[in-house]
Amino acid sequence: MEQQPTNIWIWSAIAVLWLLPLLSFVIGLVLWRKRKSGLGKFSTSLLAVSTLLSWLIFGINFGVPESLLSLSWWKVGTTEFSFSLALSGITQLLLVIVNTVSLLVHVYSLEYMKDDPGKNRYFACLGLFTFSMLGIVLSDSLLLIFCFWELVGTSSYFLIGFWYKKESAALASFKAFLVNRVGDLGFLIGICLIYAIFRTLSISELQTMVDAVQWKGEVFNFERNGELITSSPFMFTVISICLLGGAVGKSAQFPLQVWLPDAMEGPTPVSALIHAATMVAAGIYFVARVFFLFTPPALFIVAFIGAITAVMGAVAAISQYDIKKVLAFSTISQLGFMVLALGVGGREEGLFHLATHAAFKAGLFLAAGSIIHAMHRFAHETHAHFDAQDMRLMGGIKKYMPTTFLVFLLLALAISGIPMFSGFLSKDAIITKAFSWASAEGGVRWLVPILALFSAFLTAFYMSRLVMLVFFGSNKTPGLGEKSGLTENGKLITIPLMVLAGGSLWIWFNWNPFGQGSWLMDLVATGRSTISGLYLETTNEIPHKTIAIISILASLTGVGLGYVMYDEDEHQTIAELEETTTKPGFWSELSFNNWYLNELYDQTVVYSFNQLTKASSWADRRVIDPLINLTGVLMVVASVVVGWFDKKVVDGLVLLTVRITEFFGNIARSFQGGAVQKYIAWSLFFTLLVVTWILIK
Amino acid sequence: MDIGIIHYIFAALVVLSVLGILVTRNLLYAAFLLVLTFLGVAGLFVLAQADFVAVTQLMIYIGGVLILLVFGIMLTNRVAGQPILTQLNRTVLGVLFSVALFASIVYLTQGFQTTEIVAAPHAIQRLGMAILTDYFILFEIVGVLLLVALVGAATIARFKGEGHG
Amino acid sequence: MGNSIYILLSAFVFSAGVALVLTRQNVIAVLIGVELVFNSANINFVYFNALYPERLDGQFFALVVITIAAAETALALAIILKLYRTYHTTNLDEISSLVEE
Amino acid sequence: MTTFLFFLPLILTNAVLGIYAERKISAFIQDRMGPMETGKFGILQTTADIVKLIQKEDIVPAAADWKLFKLAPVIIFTAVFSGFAVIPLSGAWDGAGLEIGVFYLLAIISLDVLGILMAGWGSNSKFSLFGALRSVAQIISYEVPLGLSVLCVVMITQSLDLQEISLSQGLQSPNAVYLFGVVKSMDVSQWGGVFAWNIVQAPLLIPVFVIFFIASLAECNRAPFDLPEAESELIAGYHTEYSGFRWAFFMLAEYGMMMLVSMLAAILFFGAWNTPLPNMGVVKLADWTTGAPGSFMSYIWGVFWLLSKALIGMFMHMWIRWTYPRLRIDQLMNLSWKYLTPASILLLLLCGIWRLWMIA
Repeated sequence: MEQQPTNIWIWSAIAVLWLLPLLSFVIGLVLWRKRKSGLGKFSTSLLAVSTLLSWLIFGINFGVPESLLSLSWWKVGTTEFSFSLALSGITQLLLVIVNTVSLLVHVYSLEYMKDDPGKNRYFACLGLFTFSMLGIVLSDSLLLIFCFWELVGTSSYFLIGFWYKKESAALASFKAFLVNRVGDLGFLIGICLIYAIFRTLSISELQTMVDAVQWKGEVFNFERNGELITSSPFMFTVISICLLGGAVGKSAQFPLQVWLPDAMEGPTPVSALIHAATMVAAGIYFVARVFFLFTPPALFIVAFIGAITAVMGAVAAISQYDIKKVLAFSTISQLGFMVLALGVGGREEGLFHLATHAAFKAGLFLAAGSIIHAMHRFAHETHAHFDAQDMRLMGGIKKYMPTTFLVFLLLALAISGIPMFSGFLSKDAIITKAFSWASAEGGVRWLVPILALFSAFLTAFYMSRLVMLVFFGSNKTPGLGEKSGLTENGKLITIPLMVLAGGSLWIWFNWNPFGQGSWLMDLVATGRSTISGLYLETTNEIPHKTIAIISILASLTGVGLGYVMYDEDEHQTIAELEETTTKPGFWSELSFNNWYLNELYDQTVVYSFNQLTKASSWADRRVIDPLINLTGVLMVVASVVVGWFDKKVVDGLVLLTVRITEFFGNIARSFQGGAVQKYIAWSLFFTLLVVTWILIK
Repeated sequence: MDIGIIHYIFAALVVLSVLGILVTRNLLYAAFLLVLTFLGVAGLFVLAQADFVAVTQLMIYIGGVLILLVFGIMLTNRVAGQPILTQLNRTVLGVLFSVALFASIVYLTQGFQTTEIVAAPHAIQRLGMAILTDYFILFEIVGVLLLVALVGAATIARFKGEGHG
Repeated sequence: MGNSIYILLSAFVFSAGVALVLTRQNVIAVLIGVELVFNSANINFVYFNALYPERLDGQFFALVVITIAAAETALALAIILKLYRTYHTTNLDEISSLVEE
Repeated sequence: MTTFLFFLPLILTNAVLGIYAERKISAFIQDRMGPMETGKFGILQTTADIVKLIQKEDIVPAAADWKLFKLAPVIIFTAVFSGFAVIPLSGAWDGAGLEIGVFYLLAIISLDVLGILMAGWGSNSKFSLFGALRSVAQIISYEVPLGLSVLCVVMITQSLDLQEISLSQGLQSPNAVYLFGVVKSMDVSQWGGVFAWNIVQAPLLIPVFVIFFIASLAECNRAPFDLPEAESELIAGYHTEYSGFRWAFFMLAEYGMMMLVSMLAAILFFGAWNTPLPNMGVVKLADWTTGAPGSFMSYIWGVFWLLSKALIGMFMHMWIRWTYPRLRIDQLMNLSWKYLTPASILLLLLCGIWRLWMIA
């Protein structure tokens, strides 16, 4: 590969922007339990510097080919593992996204978490998260990525369980952590397999090897340290699937998406940062980084997983009443979209959607947080007790919180795929790619673009439902009069919202609001060869305009349907709300309960585990315990025998030795009884003996 | 006056006093008889042309060591009007050993060439010179030894509180 | 033939000292015996020095012995005092233990 | 031998006259008459006392160890008496001419400690024992500064022989004598007399003499160092149980001891048997008061000067006894170990330096 001369200024700037969040975390560790001292402003300013640096790098290094920084890390025998960082277009993009969203969330949190006693802990964890997320972004070594991968999971665990005194929050953090472990297992196996085959963990070196791979009909040939290695495509498929496992866990793809809705137990800014914009996107980012390893069969699986996830998430989002739950399922759906994009070969399209989604989904979460914050404040002021996140208790909020409404509306339009917004551009690009992929191969592959379209439609639908329920109609909040009540939040909350809403406009990505793709796609494109590219593949170009019209139609239909269906006010008292959680009906319940996935897992995985536990417990008690008891009894018998032998024979011998020693000891002792004169007498005696001997001689 | 007779007189003094020490069980008598022994030995030293050693013997043994011994006797025995006696132990053994020792030494040194003792002029001056030149190091070492012994003795004999009174 | 009177005397004093050391139970009596032994050595030193009047080694060594005897006595008596305070006796046969009983 | 024959009667006379002198001097100091009845001015008082003592019964306490008890006064007297053996009386009449006279004298003085111990133990009385122990401790302690101060003189004169020391302090001095030992230009060898005395030859010896004098007082158990026989505490110390003739021995020894240390002081510091009068020009006072060496007159002059000096020393002993109060035992020990001993060690060092720089 063309090794760019390492620019020392760029790399030191990266080191600074990377380590500043870590500094925030370290200071946070010191101030962990302090309630008064404000770590927040300090962390925020650190992150502002970090963000500024990331933008600078983005600007200065724009379009510069990938460069690498490799330091010796540790050695096992002759194998050296390097601490290598890579800086490429995709890295720069992610640096900007992560830093910017993190900065906005920090600013937002200054207001949102103002009264929380654990805010220092909160900001420290945010610092740790940002640091490890940047680590994932920057790392070139798979091992390093895995380390930061786990660190990100850890900080996510901390933040989901931030209000750890609440049982549901603690359980949600456990769940997120455990479900992620399942995916990470696959990731780890994948890393091991890669090392077994390629003898390296550096992504850039892997890419170089793949560049030189030769396709010999049934097998691959590639060069490894000068020797020619032959490998089957099946092996590569396995590796790809294993690596995908990590992404599936982290990015909440089918079938591991169950943890994400529960993760909404964390503070809303955390949901915006981690569970919408950055960490869950890490899976997408990672697959994009190692995309060149994926074989067509693997990509097929990826595409279907993405499609299924997109539809399942969208369906589940339709019937939720918790405003954050809707957004959580929406996130799952959008992540599915990205994975789908990757699966159909649209690496750039997926990353593009990642970028746009980061902006509008973070904005949506923060806006939802703004509403929840206001509801909370209102509940606190009126001493009322109600669920501040229940949409059925909202309505007509646009009157009270105009800024939030406006922002939310823009962002909702963006996610719904309405033209003039970023969401349309990225979604359109994905659907177009999916259609051309399907038309090239045909068959069951046609399901993928259709499911994508369907989920786009559903997205528009549930978003308009959300907007209708929350902002339009009459207000249903208990105790809310015309004069008193909900008020707009402070500038610290609204400014990040406005920034994100502004970032959701089309103009940043493509001059043409109906245009195809974005310059971002060119930025992240590598132009390097991939495994899947080795297969001769024909792509049918379906006219973009057709696809665009279809997708716009789908979105508009969704929006219209939502507007029509939820225009009517549903008046329900709190008592009625508590009785009915959802509307009756199969589809409704299926959607509300997220396809009963949790119950399915309870019935299958958890149940079988419990059964296994019971069985092993039974085996332990009935089989192993008697065996041990038997051994014990045998031991007792043996020890009695041995004891007799010991007492009679061994002790007898020892006693004999003792008696003999005692006998001689007594003799020896008589020479030295502490009587000094005896000593002198003895020495004299022997002197005389010597004298006598001399005399005789 | 024949020098030989004085020899025998001093020797007799030594022998008699030593016998007295051997016979008596009274510690104080033994100590005071020891004075006689030392005096006799000092006399013999004078006759052997060692004036300085003789006077040193008087000074240190009688003026120092013996006084210490008597002090020791007085401090380690309860004064109750009775004479301070020591018990005998292994008398036969001791006598046997020492007689054997005496006999063997006498036997072994038999035939030792004896020459006439001649007067040594300016012995003191020469001794003084020798001490500060030839034997200087030994002299210093002995001085240090004395100092250390004195400090050690003072430390050991010091009363330490009531516990060991 | 015969021995010099000095050597005989020295042997006699030495043997007497040894006899004292062996037979007396009182520590101070033993010490007296030790002094006798020292003195017998001194007799020899001085006598042999007298045979070689041009040399002074014997006299000097006699002086050293006397000095050392003084130091030894001082220390010995200090130790005896300590022993007496500890055991309340100066009988050597009763002082046979290294630990305080 | 002649020395012996001279000193025995001297000691006896000295004791008789000394006791009388002491009584008269104490009376004078205390502004009273003293003995007046026996003979003119009570001059026969001591004689009468001696007669009384000799007539007294020789009492030995029943519980006493009679051997030690009887032997003790003899030993003490013998020790003191044998000390006189090395005292030179004039240029031609030296004592037992030992090369190591001073050393011998010191050794002999320490011998009388034994007698004291015997007396104290043999009496089997607590007063005697305490007195003896105190006395011994005192004598041994003060032997250190005494010996060191004597060593100073020995260092200056380069001799242990008393006769040599005596000779070097007069007209017969083998070495040249300079004024105060410092002024090299003033050779006063021919002046003799007081200028040749050690204490003038080497003025450094003045503090040495002070130490010597204090230590000698203590050696004699004289006031203010008479703790061993402090009447108010110990009756009469180690000779509490003695009476009659044996007690007289102690008195004899005490006055003999005073005589001895006074003579020693005279020999070491004040020119021994040399005349104090110097030759001054044609007035040959020194020659006139010395006599030609070896002549009969030289014997007479020598004995005269030495005795005079010794008697002046004894007078000073008595004078001090009746002037100063008694020290406490701790003060006594402090004085010896903490002041006199370090001071004399320092002086010894200074004397060595003096000897190296001023005389050599």
